Amino acid sequence: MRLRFIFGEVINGLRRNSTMALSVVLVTFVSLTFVGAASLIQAQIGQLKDDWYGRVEVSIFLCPTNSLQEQCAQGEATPAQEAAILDVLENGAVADLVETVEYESKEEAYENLVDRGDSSVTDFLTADDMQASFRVKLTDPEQFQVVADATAGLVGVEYVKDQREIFDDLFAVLNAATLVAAGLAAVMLLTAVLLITTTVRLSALSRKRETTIMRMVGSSRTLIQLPFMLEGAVAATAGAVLAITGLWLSVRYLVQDWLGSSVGWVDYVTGDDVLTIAPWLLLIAVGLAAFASLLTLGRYTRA
Amino acid sequence: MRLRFIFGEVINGLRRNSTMALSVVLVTFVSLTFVGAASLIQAQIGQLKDDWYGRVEVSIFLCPTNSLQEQCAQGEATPAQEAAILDVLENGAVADLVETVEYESKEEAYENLVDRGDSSVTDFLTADDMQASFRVKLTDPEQFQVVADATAGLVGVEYVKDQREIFDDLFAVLNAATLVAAGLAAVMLLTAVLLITTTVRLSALSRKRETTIMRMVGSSRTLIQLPFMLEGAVAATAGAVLAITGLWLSVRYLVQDWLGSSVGWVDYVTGDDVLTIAPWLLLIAVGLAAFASLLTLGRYTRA
Amino acid sequence: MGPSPRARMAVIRLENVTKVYSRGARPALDAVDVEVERGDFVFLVGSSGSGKSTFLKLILREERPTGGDVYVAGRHLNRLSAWRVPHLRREIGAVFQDFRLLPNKTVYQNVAFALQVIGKGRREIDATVPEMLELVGLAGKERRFPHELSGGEQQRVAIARAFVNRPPILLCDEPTGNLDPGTSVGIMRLLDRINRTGTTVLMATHDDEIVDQMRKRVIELKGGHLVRDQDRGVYGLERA
Amino acid sequence: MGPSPRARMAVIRLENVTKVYSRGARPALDAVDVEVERGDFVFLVGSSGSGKSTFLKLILREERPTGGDVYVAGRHLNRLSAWRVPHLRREIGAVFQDFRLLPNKTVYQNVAFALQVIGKGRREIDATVPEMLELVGLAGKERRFPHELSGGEQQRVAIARAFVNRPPILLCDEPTGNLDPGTSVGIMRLLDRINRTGTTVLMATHDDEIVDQMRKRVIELKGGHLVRDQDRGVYGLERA
Ligand SMILES: Nc1ncnc2c1ncn2[C@@H]1O[C@H](COP(=O)(O)OP(=O)(O)OP(=O)(O)O)[C@@H](O)[C@H]1O
Ligand SMILES: Nc1ncnc2c1ncn2[C@@H]1O[C@H](COP(=O)(O)OP(=O)(O)OP(=O)(O)O)[C@@H](O)[C@H]1O
Ligand SMILES: [Mg+2]
Ligand SMILES: [Mg+2]
Repeated sequence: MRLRFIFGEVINGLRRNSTMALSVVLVTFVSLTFVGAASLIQAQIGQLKDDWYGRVEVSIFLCPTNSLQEQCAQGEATPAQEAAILDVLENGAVADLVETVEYESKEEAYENLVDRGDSSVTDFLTADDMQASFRVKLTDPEQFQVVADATAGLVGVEYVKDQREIFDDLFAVLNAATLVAAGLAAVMLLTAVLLITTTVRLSALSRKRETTIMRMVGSSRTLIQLPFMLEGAVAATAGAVLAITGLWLSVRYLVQDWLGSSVGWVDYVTGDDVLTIAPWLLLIAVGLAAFASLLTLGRYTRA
Repeated sequence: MRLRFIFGEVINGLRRNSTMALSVVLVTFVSLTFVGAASLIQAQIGQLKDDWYGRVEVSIFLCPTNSLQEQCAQGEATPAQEAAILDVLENGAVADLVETVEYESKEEAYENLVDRGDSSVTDFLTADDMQASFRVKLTDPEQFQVVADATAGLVGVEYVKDQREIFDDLFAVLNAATLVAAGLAAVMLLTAVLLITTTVRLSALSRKRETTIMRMVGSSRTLIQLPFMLEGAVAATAGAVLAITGLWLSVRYLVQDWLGSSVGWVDYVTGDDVLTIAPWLLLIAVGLAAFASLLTLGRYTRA
Repeated sequence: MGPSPRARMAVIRLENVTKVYSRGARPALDAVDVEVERGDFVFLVGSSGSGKSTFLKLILREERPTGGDVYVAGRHLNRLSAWRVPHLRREIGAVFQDFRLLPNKTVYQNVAFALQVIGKGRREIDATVPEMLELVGLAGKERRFPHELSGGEQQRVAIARAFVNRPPILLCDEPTGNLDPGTSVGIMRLLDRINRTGTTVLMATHDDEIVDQMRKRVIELKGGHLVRDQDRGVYGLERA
Repeated sequence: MGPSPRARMAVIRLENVTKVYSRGARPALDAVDVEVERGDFVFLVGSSGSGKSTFLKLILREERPTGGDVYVAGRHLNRLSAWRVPHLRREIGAVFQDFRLLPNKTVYQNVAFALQVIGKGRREIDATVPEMLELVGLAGKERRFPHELSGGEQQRVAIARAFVNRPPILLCDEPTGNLDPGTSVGIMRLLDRINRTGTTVLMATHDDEIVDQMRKRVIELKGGHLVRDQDRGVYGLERA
């Protein structure tokens, strides 16, 4: 009886204030989409870091035949020089920072290049144009500078390169995108609170007659106030569900299918990542509604 | 007298409905930011096309010394072959599609490469590793395929390349971004209309007593309705001004300074582009408000 | 049947007026013929729902008749275009049971408001308003707010606002409905004084004592029908 | 001074009650002492702003006294916590001048609403509501909407709604204020019948005729002061 009454009141309220309810749904939808997008971008960054930082290495490029660099004036690195460099990596001061060392010969470098299949380069390069290198995997990728300092000066080393650098620009762009999304999310969340507040207030005003009668005949405070609180919560939840659906579809079709088909070598966030943040988005929606209702109700429906 | 009255009523109305007014400002702000972003991205695309398409050419690469391609089995293109190709371009069936033809020798190609300053390649390449090419500028860049068909089969041509291809991915991403921004803009504009509608309605309800008296004593319809219409318009305009400011700051600091310092070779949109679309954004805001007011006013303030 | 000489003098004339609010519902007014001459004081009586407020709304052109013709102050309201309605309303003052004052304006401001919104200048307002407050007996209370006044005083403010523009017609819809008998008498004296200045007063009321005391023209409605139109009448026929 | 024997029987008791709405304003009620016994019928009279509605609001605990103590149905309202107020209200029926019916509910639904929202089951509702509509004389009009009723009938619905839960106290704030004299008499007969079932009735009114006819206890307020408490009294002392 009471449940049916409350439920009926919620439906009535939403119908009577349909404009505001729809506004709340749309604004919550957009704001939570931004919240979700921001956290998905962060998840993507985390995933890329895990993935790439685990794979990437410090490359110590050895002097090639015809280098123009000063430190390679004596020509190609000799096997003795290579052994000395390897010794520093495996037994020197930095030995405990080094996890594995791999040697990549000129021929292997050329094959890798061919494998990447960029014909415009391989057409006129041969193995002899390439240079040998040590590929060093570090126990802690952040310690790159220590290893670089210890090896860059050695005889036979042309230059030392941290592959992580190439990601820094991408991460910077993604972090900027996160900031923009989070900023828009904040503005929209504020708007959502304002709107839910107004919706509850409007709903209270438009049902003033009912609630006055309810107060007069001795209805409990819960029964009077619950419909209003639920109204905001229902609208906000609808917005959250829309946001989750939108994010899931975007990830599925925009990111995985479309981006995945053009830039295939990246491990993208998946629908599962969206489902992981979904409960949080719902929680934010309900939390917003509860907060806004509390802000308003006391003033508009006295017990 | 009347002006002061109307102005006072608008201020009063906005203060009384400050929550809704603020919501309208914020939602208009966000929606017009998206509208602006979408059109700025399109402006950026247009600018890049103008800029790059004007500069880029069809490149007819001639056979180099040691090509692996079948049609270059006889070795480097001879001057006679080059002359024949040039003849096709300048006097053949495609002659009227061709604006200019420039010949780039191996040496010039190498210099260009050096000029671009990517030391990791120039370190081990010489002029002899490069290949000569004809750089053809077309009267209409879209006619690439006709020119390609006419020249690709000629003796001494290794391959024909349309430089525009390299931009296609970027433009696809930018177009996708435009679509997303436009979609969000549409949702938010709808929300803005709903909110302005509600604001006008609320304002009309909260001033019902005033307007009833005004009707009774014979105040003109304009004087009764104008304050409501202006209220929506003022809030929407405030949102538009915020959006314009936000876009201008973003272009100035995010795009020009930050992006410009990392990827400097692109000609970015400027603050002036923002100022160009500013009147349109203001117009949209005022139009929205007028539309929403008309939707509502008739019903809530009878004459 | 041509207009009688009296009809030409009438400041308010309803000819065979019918008003049906919603299709199928009983008419709120049914074929009512009434003429009110300039300077008349008319009571409109009848039980709840008999159509008194509807009668007044038709004159104010708040509602439009479903059938018949309404003439007010020389205008044929059926043909009056919406944008000319404000001009009609400036010829009519209206007073209601619930006062309808603006709670955040003082007595002075409430009365001045009615002049401001029809575009009168400050000088004219400053000349007219104190005079009108004097007339209704509120001199000295200009700066009070409505909640600082008794009900009778609030109704005096409402009357001052309705009459400040000196309209030839004053419509009152149960102006004493919220007032106790003593206060009501004061309000009736004021309306009588206004009527003596030549203003036509039309007053809907339930208050039998007042009607019986004043002995003015009484028009009685019953379920939308005009059942009595009596000069120097009383509230209920049974006591006449 | 200990409570007299009468005080122990009182269903409503105000002891030295003062109510000031806003700091500095004149008190709406000033040191009022009143006792109402179970089964009493009391008129509360006084001019507009004299504090009648405030008196009733204090009993309903819609307002809280600034000073003094209010006891209703054995409860000390000053100490009643907010969440117990609904229980107090179930002991009091309230009727107002403006009926306050829900326009989109039928007569039956309007009365049933009062039971629904205090958690009564469908069976109890179906048993009680028709009986109550019979009592107030609305049998056969269950399915009408408020706008299809006369003012008197609407007030009967409001009384049915206030009384459907059979509260021991019925508060009426100018219940006949919007009704014509004939209709008012009917409403008074109904209230009298309800009073005879043992229900305490407290009614604020301006209607001197009714008060003079009924000859019940009259409490008169003047500017917040209790100036008269008279058994079998009349409206104005000057006519007593
Ligand atoms: N806006 C409206 N829409 C529909 N019906 C209406 C409207 N206004 C009045 N009515 C109906 O028209 C009839 C006459 O109403 P009216 O208000 O004119 O009566 P009244 O004599 O003023 O009554 P009261 O003494 O209660 O003020 C009633 O049946 C009422 O229900
Ligand atoms: N909510 C309120 N806030 C401030 N002042 C109030 C409030 N309610 C009533 N008052 C003031 O308290 C005083 C008594 O008001 P109350 O409504 O009790 O009078 P009343 O006898 O019911 O008058 P009426 O016959 O007009 O209904 C008045 O001066 C009124 O202005
Ligand atoms: Mg009426
Ligand atoms: Mg009162």
